[in-house]
Amino acid sequence: MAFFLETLFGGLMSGMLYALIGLGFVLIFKASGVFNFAQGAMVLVAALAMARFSVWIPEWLGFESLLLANILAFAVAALMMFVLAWLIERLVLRHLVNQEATTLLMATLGISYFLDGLGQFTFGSSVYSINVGMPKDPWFAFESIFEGGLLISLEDLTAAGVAALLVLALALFFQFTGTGRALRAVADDHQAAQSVGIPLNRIWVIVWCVAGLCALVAGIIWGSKFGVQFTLATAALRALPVVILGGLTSIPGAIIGGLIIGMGEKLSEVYLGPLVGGGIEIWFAYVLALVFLLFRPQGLFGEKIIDRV
Amino acid sequence: MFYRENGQFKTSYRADQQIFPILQDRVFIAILLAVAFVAVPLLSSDYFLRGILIPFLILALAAVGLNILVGYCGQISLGTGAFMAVGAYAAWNLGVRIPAMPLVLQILVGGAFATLVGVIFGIPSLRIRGLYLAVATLAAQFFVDWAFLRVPYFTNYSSSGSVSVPALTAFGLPVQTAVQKYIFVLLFVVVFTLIAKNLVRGALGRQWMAMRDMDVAAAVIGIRPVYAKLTAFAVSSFIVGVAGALWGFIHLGSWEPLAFDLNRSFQLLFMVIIGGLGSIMGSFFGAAFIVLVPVALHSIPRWFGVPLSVDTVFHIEHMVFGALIVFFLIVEPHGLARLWSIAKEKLRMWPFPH
Amino acid sequence: MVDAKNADLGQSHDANTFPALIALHERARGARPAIREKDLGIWQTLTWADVAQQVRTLAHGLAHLGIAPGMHVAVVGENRPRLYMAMMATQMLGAIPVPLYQDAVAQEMVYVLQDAEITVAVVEDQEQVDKMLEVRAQCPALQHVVYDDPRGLRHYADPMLLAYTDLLEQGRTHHAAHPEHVTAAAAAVRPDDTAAMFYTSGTTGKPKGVVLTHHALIDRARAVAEMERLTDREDVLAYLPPAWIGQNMFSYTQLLVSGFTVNHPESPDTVALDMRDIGPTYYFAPPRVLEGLLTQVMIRMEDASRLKRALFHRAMALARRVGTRILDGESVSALDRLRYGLGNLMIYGPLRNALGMSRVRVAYTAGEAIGPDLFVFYRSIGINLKQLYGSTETSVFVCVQPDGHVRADTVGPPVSGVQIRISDNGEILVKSPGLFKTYYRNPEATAETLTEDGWFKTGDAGYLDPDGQLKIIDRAKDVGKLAGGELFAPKYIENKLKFFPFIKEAVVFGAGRDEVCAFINIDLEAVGNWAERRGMPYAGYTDLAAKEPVYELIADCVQQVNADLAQDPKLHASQVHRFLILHKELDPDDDELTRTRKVRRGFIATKYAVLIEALFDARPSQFIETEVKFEDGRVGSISADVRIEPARTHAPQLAKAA
Amino acid sequence: MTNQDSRNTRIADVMLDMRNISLSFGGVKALSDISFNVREHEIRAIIGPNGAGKSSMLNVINGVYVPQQGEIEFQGKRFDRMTPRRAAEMGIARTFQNLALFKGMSVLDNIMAGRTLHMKQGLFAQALRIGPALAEENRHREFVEHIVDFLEIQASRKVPVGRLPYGLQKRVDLGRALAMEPRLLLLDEPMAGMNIEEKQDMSRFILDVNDEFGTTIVLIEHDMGVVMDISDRVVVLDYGKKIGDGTPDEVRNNEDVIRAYLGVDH
Repeated sequence: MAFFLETLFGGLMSGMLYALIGLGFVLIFKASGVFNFAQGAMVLVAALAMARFSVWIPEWLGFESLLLANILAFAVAALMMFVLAWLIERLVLRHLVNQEATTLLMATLGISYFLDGLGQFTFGSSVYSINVGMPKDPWFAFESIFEGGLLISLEDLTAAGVAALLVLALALFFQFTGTGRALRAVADDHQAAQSVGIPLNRIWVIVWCVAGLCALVAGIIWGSKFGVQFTLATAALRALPVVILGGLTSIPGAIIGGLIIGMGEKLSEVYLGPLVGGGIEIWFAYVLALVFLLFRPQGLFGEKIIDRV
Repeated sequence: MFYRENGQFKTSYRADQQIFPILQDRVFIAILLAVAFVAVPLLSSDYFLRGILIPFLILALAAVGLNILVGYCGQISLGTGAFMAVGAYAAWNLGVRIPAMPLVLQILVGGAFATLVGVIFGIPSLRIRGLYLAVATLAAQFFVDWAFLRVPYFTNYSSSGSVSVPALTAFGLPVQTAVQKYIFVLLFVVVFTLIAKNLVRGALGRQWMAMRDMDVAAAVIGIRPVYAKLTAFAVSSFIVGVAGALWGFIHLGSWEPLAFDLNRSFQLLFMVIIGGLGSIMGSFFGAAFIVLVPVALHSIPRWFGVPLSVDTVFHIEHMVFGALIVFFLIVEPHGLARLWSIAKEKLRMWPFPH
Repeated sequence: MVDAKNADLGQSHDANTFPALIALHERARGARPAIREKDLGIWQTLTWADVAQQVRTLAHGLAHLGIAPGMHVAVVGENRPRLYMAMMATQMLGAIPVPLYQDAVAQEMVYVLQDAEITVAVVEDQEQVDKMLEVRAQCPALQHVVYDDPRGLRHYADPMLLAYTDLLEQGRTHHAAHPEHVTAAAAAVRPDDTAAMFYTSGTTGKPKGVVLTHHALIDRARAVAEMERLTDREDVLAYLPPAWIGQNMFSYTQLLVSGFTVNHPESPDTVALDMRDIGPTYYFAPPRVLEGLLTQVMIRMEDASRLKRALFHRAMALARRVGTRILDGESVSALDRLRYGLGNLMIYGPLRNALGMSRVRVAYTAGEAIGPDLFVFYRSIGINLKQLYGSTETSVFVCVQPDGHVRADTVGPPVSGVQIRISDNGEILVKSPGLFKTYYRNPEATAETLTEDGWFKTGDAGYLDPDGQLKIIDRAKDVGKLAGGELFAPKYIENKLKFFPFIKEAVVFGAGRDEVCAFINIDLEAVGNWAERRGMPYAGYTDLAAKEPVYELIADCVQQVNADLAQDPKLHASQVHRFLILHKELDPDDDELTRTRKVRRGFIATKYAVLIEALFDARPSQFIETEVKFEDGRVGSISADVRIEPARTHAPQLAKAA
Repeated sequence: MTNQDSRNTRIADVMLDMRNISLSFGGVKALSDISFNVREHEIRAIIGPNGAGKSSMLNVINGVYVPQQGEIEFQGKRFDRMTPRRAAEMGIARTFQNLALFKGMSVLDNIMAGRTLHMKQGLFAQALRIGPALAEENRHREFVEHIVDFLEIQASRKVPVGRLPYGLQKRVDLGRALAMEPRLLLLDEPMAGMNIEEKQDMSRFILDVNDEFGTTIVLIEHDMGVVMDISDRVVVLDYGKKIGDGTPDEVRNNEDVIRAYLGVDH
């Protein structure tokens, strides 16, 4: 029982991360109908930037403080992500308006390849570490209930906490700010939104920035946990089923989907994995999402698609 | 400019519908084949054959397969690598378990297995479209990667997890030297390209394209989406599977699942996009392009005496490809094939602009 | 080799009637294509065997409809294989096909149908059927209308209508009943029997039916076939109205004489495409068609990239310089030959291909005077375009330019077997085996044009120049004399003037005067562009016409014409001494031109009498006020002070015309 | 004997009967309880203001939409739901309001696609293009060429449809439908956005189809002139309800119709 709960918690933790990345997907898709395959690459680039700048900046400016280094690095990395977002909108999206979804998907594939290359070209391609002073030591909870207590990694807990906070913040932001409303308007109907004077391009830049931010945070958390390297990019791919499950257009869907996948993954890995030789969390999420798709093509919270003739 | 079409009139539908209706084109193709089958084996070095031509041919074949699915039927797939893997491992297992089975048959049956897997993962395409389908095929990719990594049966319990093929012979002839392998592959490529061409210009091809261009209208004129889509998946993954088997058997010789991972899928997708969606010839252009760019990136700096480290080249390569994909999607969605056909039209119209 | 052999067979002189020729080709080259038609997307081919077979059946059908030797059968429609075979079938019965223009309105057909006592008409489609039904009341003799294309006729219940296919059916039954009927009829046909009748729309009065015998048509076709060494491998594209003797000679008579292949386009609006497809080896086009093609070329080149245009114009300049000479086999420097070869690869070849003329071996133009530039363009890019002279009454071929002796201003020497005489009033008289027998039931007209001793009065004025080539000047009736008694041919001079793009219309006067003067209408578009390129502002025609530079421009054109005339042994006296540019455009609405834009000399002479006087009195200028009708019918008047400009003339130099 | 008389004599008994059809999208009623029938060989027009549910009606007939209520009887067979495939097999063809042509394909291929149901050769025969497959391909090519002839689009048979002018694309759309050898032909605004000559041509083609092949035709059209000229009976929809049904003249004098068109109380 205790073990089960531990796994469950572990799942929820990574679930929050998935939710975070999933959010990136959803926002971009809502706003521009782009299924942003480059999300993973963005995580990689962001993490790389964070990792390297947090080392380089102190060297350049010659100071010791880890905290300052991290803050500056974060700022620079965030800035970089924003610039990227702007460039992507400028150079790619605006030339592909009203293209078919699959075309856009392929475009983001291209972007993701480019970012992979760029990131490693500029920041190097070996394994780097990020140290944002996350508590590494485990913590035993509910010792009263289970003897020996539940082993919970504080790191995960904080990570989850941070993720949760960011998710919450974003959710609120899009619920209650003007930009949020504008975004939702755009999501509902491009032409209409434009006709009432909502600047599509600006909205796009914004959502890509936000997605970049999500990527950065996710990258930091992941990076500090497993170290920053190329595999991060593919790790992010695991967040895809999340949005499929949650429905491409639903923010809550992304969050809940994230949690479901997170838990499902861990549980399956622990309980099914051994039976079939392990390592199944890579595809389990996908198959889960896929099976789900067959019965509800628009996902948990997505709107039903009616094609008129 | 070189076209002289007067007097090339067609007196039968057969003549009118041949692949190359214009004499000058037929001549060109004839010369091309002659070069490929005679001149190249005589003149080119082992490195050129092993390092460039053979991979080019096999990948081109795979691209042809993928193009049928993506370019002609409009069903996006990110799982091509997986289907190649199935082809390769199936063929390999057949070889191991039924030693008597001749090479060509192994490869074909390998393709058949790929077909099977392809159709299974194609079934979702009946319910789901576009992006969702992409994810489904991605699932195929991950699942297959995992299966060949973690299910020891497929690798015949080899400790390293990698498999390798013995010295090959086909029809009693050795397929071992570079030239032999080249000819062997070339034959496959020519035959399957012809088959693919026949399909896309026939009734089935029209059904695929109809589904791609306007699925509602297609249904209204009596095209069964199930049939159209699944045949596309089947044919596509068969050809891809065969290519996979060739890749493993002829090009690599020994390999592990990594040889067919997600990047392979992307690489093929890029070939199809850059080469030209919905064009058999485009698949070859795309393959040539993707095979040659890394070579160029390696050698050009060396000529200028600034040798780059391997992974620098690798990163630049990524950037170049990424940028090119975006470029083509924006500027010429029909890829190199379209540029080619435009050039051809210009030559036919010459000296007139249109 | 084979070609040659077949060719000989094709020319073999024992077959002297059309039915005999059909039989001959069935024997000699039964498996070779006779008629191709682009139908249902491909070139459907009928071999000579097929044709002979179907024609016989069809003849039986016609016999069943009561067609007997000497009767007339009307054939109405575009170029369609079945209509051609209907003509053959008719001739096979010893009857006479009468092709009608498919674009004539019903009432225009009435006269012919009555005059030729048509009982059976073979027509193309619903359009023609409707015409026949419209006039049936006026043509009681008309009993059967056979149609080729059934589209839209489903609900026509009229018993007089009969589908071509049904006619074939009846033919089969008739054949079963009288197996020998057609073969016997065919055998009975004699060379001097009437083979076909073509109606010429006389400028005045009723059309006249020109009666031509098998011998006349076949003899002329053979003469030319031998002269041009036509084989049975030629391809001809039939795209002009078959009722016109020209098309009929090329795609019917010569088809049957030489046994080559005639190709029928898919539809009138695909002619250009089909021409590219087929690439005829033997081609015929009146100047207006060639003009149209050339304009097309120039327009399309306009959109080409600058570099391409430059290349094109350089190549064309070279071609003008050496192209024709190379074609005529004259000596050209090796360097030029090389450059021309290059041009041929880069421009001329592709151009011929685009025009569908890559394979043209012999091309003719005729019908009207052709502008030298136009003529030279085609020759210079290596198309062997030549002029010929003839008319319906002469079975077309009177004169044909032989290879190597081609000039823009003559129509070549007489074809073998033809004699030419110039009457004292300058009219061309022709005696030829190809002459028509008579105008159908019109002895007066016949008497007017055929002299007792068998000379045909062409009605054209002209002369044989020193090297024996015929030169057409004008319609005989328009030719006058100057006061000095020299020949004066206004149309000839006007044409020369009109060949300049800047000159739209020209009217020259001189009959009975001692010199020649001219009215000029500038071409508003051409001169307008010319003016704009010079940054010369102008307000409308009248203003532009009065501009000094424009006068210089035209003066130059005129003096070029004079230079030309000066070299002409007969016409050097007709050089234009003075001209003026009219202040208004000559206009059919003001009755100055006919609807077909022919100048009404008489009317203009009276309307602008003042100007004419001014011209001949050599005044510097003359005021005139003229009434004009506007489109909306209102009447206004233009007045202007028209300048009169002397033109440079040249001393006559009786060198050979170049 | 004019076409009109002959057509009237040829019009036979009911071929298609729509009974109490109701259709709605997520609560929005597109069609409410509509009944009407179509007789063999007739030209039947459906008219009505925009959003009256005309296109939805066609989509119900050939099974693109499934009505919540009502049943369809076609040639004696009753359905409560039709599928596009079944409709096609039973000889119902249709053209589309906003050109649903296969953009990437040539004119010929577009029309050839219409022959799908008649082409039987299997995958392998096609792959190797052996005898039977080739023969079939050519046979159907010939059939299609007859349509090309009929619609007078010979000049553009090999052009990608995307490059054709609008008017010609409409013809190709019709051609594709004709290739199915339909018994019932549904035309969704065949003349939308055409100039006068194009409209005249199209009307001629529609009448010719009806004459030459005896095809029954249901058409939606805005141009009243055309409708009144060529159709035998007209049904009028407004806001998903049927407000008129009868011969052109009857409809012309129907108050509800007049009101709907003059837009009173809407």
